[in-house]
Amino acid sequence: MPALSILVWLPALTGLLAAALSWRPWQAGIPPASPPPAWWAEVAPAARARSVTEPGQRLAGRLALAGALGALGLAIGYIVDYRGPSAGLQHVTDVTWISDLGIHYKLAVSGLNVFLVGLTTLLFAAAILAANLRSWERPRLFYFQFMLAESAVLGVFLAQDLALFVAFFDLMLVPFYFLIGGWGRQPGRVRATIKLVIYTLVGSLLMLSAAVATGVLATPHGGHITFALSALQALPLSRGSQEWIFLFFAAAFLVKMPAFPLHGWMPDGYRAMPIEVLMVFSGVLSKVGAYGFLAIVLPLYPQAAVHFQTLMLLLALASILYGSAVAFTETDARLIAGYSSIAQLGFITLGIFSLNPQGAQGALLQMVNHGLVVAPLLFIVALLAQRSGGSEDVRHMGGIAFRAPVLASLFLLVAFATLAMPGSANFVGEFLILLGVFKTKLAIAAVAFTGVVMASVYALRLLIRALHNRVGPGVRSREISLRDGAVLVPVLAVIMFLSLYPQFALHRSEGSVQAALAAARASPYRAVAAGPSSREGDRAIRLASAAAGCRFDQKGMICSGTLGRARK
Amino acid sequence: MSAALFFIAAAGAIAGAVGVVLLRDPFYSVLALVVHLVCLAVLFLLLRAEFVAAVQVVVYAGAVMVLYVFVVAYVGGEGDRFEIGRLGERLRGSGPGGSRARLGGAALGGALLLELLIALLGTGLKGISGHGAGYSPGPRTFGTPAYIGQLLLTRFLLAFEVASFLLLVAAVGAVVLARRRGGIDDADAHEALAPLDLAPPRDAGTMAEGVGRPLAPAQARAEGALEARARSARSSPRYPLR
Amino acid sequence: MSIAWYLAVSAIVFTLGALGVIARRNPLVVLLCLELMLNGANLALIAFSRLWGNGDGQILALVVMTVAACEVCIGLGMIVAINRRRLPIDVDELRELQG
Amino acid sequence: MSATTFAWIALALPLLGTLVIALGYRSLPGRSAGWIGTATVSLAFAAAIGALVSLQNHAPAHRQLTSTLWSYAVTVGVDARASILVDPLSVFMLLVVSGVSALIHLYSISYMGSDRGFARYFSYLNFFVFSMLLLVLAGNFLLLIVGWAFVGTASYLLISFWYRRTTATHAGIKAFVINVAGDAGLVLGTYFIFKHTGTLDFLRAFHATGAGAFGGGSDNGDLVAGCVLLLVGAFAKSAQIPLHTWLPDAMEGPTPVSALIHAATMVTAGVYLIARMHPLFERAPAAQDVGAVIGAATLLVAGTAALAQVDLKRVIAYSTMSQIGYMIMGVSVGAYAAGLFHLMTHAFFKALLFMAAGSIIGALAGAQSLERMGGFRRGLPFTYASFLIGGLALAGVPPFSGFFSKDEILLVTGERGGWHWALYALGYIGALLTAVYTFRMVFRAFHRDPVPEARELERGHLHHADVPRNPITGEEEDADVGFPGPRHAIAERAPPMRAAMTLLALGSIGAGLVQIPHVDFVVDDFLRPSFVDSSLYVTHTRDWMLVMGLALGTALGLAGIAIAWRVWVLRPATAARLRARARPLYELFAHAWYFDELIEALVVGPATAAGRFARDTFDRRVVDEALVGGTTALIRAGSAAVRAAQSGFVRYYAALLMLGVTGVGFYFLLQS
Repeated sequence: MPALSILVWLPALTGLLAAALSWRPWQAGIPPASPPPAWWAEVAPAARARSVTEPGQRLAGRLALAGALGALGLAIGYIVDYRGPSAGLQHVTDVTWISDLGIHYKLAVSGLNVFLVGLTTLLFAAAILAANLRSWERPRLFYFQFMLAESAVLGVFLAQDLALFVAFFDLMLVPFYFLIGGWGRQPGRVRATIKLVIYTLVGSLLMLSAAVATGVLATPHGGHITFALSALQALPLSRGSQEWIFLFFAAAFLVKMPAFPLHGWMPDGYRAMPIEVLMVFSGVLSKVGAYGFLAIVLPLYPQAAVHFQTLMLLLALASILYGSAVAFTETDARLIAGYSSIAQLGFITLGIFSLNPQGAQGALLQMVNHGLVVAPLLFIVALLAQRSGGSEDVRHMGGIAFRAPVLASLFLLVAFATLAMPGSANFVGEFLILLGVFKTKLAIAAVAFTGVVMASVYALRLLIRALHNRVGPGVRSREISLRDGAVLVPVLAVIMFLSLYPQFALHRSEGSVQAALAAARASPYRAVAAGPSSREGDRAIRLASAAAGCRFDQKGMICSGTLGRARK
Repeated sequence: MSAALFFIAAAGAIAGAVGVVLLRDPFYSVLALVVHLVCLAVLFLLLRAEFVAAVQVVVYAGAVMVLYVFVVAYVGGEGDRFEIGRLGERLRGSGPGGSRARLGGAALGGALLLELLIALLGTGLKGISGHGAGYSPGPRTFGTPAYIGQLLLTRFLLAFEVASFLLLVAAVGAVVLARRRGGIDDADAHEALAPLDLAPPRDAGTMAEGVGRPLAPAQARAEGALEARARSARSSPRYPLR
Repeated sequence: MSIAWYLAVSAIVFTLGALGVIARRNPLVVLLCLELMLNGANLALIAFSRLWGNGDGQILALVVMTVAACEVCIGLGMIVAINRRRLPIDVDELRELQG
Repeated sequence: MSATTFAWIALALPLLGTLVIALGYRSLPGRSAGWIGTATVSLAFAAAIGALVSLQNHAPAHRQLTSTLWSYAVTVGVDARASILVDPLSVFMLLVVSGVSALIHLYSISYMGSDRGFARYFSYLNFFVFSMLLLVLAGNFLLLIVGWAFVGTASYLLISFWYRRTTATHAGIKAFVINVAGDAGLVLGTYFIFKHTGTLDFLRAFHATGAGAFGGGSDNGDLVAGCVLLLVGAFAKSAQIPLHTWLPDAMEGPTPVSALIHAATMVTAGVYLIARMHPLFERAPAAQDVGAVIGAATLLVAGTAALAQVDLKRVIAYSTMSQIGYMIMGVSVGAYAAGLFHLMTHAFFKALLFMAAGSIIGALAGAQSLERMGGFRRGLPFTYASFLIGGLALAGVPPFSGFFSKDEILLVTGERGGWHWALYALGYIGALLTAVYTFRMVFRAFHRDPVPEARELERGHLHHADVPRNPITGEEEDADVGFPGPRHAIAERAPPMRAAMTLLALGSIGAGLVQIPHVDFVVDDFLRPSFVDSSLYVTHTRDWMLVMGLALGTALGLAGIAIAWRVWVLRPATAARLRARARPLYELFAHAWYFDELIEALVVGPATAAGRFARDTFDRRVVDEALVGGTTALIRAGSAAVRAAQSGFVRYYAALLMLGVTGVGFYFLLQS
């Protein structure tokens, strides 16, 4: 397989190429051939007409699509090439980037990220295909930003160096800032963009400081500072610093997810984004947070993870219940999808912080599944809006199924996958997650099940309100077009495949997941988490930590030797 | 002898500086600066910096100041009083002149002066109270043009060249900025200045203009009209010599 | 006379120039005050070069003069341009960047 | 071929049918979709027979065969494979399900013939058969859950088949959500069992349980919890109290669907589940008692409710509930063979009843209310005959099938002794009620003086409504949806319907004869290999109890018929008089003991309110204004402060510069 850098930068370069080649300064500003129908403006303000008229529009779109498909091909190659449940990194690219700071440009494929990379490339390809079906203002800039976003996301997933991870994490924000602010739906796209940026930026800055602190604090006296994850895992921090660093990272990731109560940017953001952007944003970017927890936080700050386990579990539970409850009464189809993904990501967080293999496995599988499900769901919402007079409010829909059986069936499949219907891969994910939580904290698992039930309510409610019942006033139902089908069907095919054979993903990720959890499970504080009573727990800690060469003082546990070094 | 000379020159330099800062009229400020520069040159001489002193007189007091004189004569600008209080007033919008701001400004200046004095005089340098390094007069000794020239063309060749290039750039920049048409000029400026371009006053650019000799009536009218328009935009009248 | 006296003078001149920069509104005068500050610095340079019996300070003084000359050129050129645009000759009025 | 191969084939055929019909929904001409569906299911039935035969070739000790196709989710200690378990129990269910399904497919070809969603209907129906077979064949918990949820989905799709009816979509979502709640219980119960046995595979889990995974003694806490949670799943699926409220509403679906899913097969899945899990339940007697009590309660509540309903299909639905109550009670007290035997006979006669009811509804152009029926005896002779057969079987009159199966359940219950005598008594009270409400239907629909439609039918003209109406709300149907369509089907005029009903009628009459006390024990002997490890699998009973049971059953059945005759034929005024006298009791029955209202008030209302609060109040006030508003306000204030510095006064900047220089200098002076 070629080097990973090709996969990471291919999209951005093709985007640039597309922008350059499709530059037609001499024929700018040709008016659209046919004026769009009135409702189209509401569906897609940035789009001028269905027919592509903008000079260079088609070329830019096609080139971007070619780039996305190329990346998809590479990603599939990596998935196929990925060997077995071994925990190790594969296809490592390691170049020293900033030697004085010990920052490496290190990319690698592991069981944790290989499927997320596949998901990213797939959804971006689908979204760019969908974008190709419309005509955009300033198409060259649009497609360039879009592809840049893909590169950034791939970089985040593949980065094996903490500093590099942070860099890509912040790079992600840039193109989306422009995509939402520049092509979003009026009104309120500016407000939404500002909200989104403020939220994410605060998180990113916290994370940046935490990352720097990690590198600095972990450097042994006289040793050379490093940010490579593999190296940092060998140098655990003292418990005190682990805890605040953990909280900073958690803030950044929870905002990105989003998780209750840090989801304030979500409603406006979802309303404002163009549907193509929203597909990848909700499908992929929300996973970055969860992936960060699994790949960065658990290995590097195991004691803090154990210490805050209950807190995180409760937060996740709150997200599940809150998201479900709101999706339960929401009438804007987009926001139903949005709040449902809050609930879904709550499940994922739940699985990760159950801190046992089943939960983490399920969480990883569920990340992929949710991405695969929510993107088509949002696209279908757009299709429904086209048929219901441009409104995405379920109260204006209804009765669409009769003239559009194929669309209805596709929606049916997606809806049932969304509510984690047994037989779908989503169910396998939730099954494993809840099994993990069940083993850790029975009560939380029991409560989480109400989330499962409510999911069926809001998913079916959306389905019925849109497709069934009496025909809505403004509804002009028609069958799904082949081009729209081309966007949906590949994603659905992948959903089907994973539903029939989830083992495909589980088998490959097993080793890495267990490796990611190993530190947290080995942490002496596990004793508290599992200990029958606090006092016995303490004794267990002292024994375990004594074994690990650690001692206690008021600052918490100070380790030396194998586990870590004492810090004054 | 040198002490007396120093005190005279120092008094002159400081007086000149005070004049620059305090005098309302830009033209007088320029003249005060000339005085200041000359006195400074004397101080340089006392410090055995003959060449620098010469340059000071020739380049500064000579060329640069003449440039000033011309620009002041051409542009003028209203004379404003030295008034720190106005600053605060400006900042607050146009409130009553703030004595607090005045006080603050004065305090600031005082603090700066004090610091400089402490910093310069309070340095642990022993020689500071002495007359400096030994000095033996000679053809190419310390401070003579030969000495400076040698330094400039050997050790400081780069600095020398860079400085010359800087001058070139500055000259070009000045030309670009100050030229009549294009760049920053706007349309109405063009047609406003059209009469001047087509029919410059007979003695435009000669000293006579600067001396402000009464012009021919026709031109007086033409220029009067121009003045009227100019005054509307530029708040100060064209500066006449007294 | 001991070097200290010269230094004192340079300090006074510099401070006067600084105050002038703050207090005057006519850009021409502001430029003059800048000259004052530069000259104060020059005096200090030359005094120190005398102190060490070393010419570097004088060279630096010369360079400073050059810079001063350039600054005067540009400054005056801008004032003329401003005047050509019929803008008020007053640093307080010239507040917005796009005139 | 081995039994497992046959089982896989039986599983694959309906799925194949689903796909073919679904993909070819445009190109399939006429009614070919229906014929394809019927063919695939019939072939599945044939395959089931093949499985039966090849299973009987094994020695009784080796009649538990498993077969795995691929590993579904085998990771980190979880072992979920796509594996089936073929043993007498699953083959028994396989036969019943595929057999009844085939007949109902056949029936539907005529009944749904004029519906616009013909192809869709049959793809759904085939999908249901596939799911049901998956459920009964599943070899591990995960696959069981999958099948469990699939049948729920198929049921949802078919309940809201006429999706333009708001009542239908409401009923559908209600059924689905309650079933998902059941699934949740099932999953949670699975967790409890997995926690101790460490495997999802049935046989391994049972073996581990036998080996003492839950400790030596019985009633281990986790085991009881797990079994009770499994029961929750069973109750939701089998419409037992308190998760039964969806079943009456589910009658919104087409009548054949009610016959297949909501009478014959799906709702009996709970019975199958308890029977399948008997090794677990027998170690958790507490859970068994819960099942028995709930079953008994359900059969009473449903029986009483059935007395007061006026909607024909709802009456049959409540009767289904009460019959399943019998089965649940039976398998919970260890009467496995009897419970499954009753499951089979009930499948026959209840499907028959529904088909006959469908025929009447067709004759009335979609009306389902008993008020509008009467005197169809001559108009619909064949329907009348089959309805009567079904009714007699249901009422437990010898020698019809229901008589044997029901009495055997009660017999074994009585044999357990102790407080089970109470259940025994309740069961017989239920039997009386059953006879009464069954023949209330018969007499009100077929006897008394004929309604106009019946008269027309006697003159050979089938009535058609001028405009289709929703039988529940009476609002006009929107014409897009086929039903009731241009023409209705009645058994008398549709050969396929008649064929299906005839076969079922034969079943309802004869099925009881396969197991007659002291004569033959076909079902017992066939199922025994599945229950070798069961300590409760009793077949021998004391004769005096046997005799008493048979006598009691016959007497009560006949008595019930007599009461019905007296009340609804001899003195039709009696019913009204009774209603007037016991108004509160009647209301209680008519509202089915107010369970709907209770659930609405306790669950749905609060959930909706919470959602509203979260969306309208919390999200807007706290999250949006407090958090977001606070942040933005902070940023704004900061930027405003910075902007104020950018006044544009050059002199001001100079002053600041000086200030800075002075400050720095000051710092260094302090340092020195």
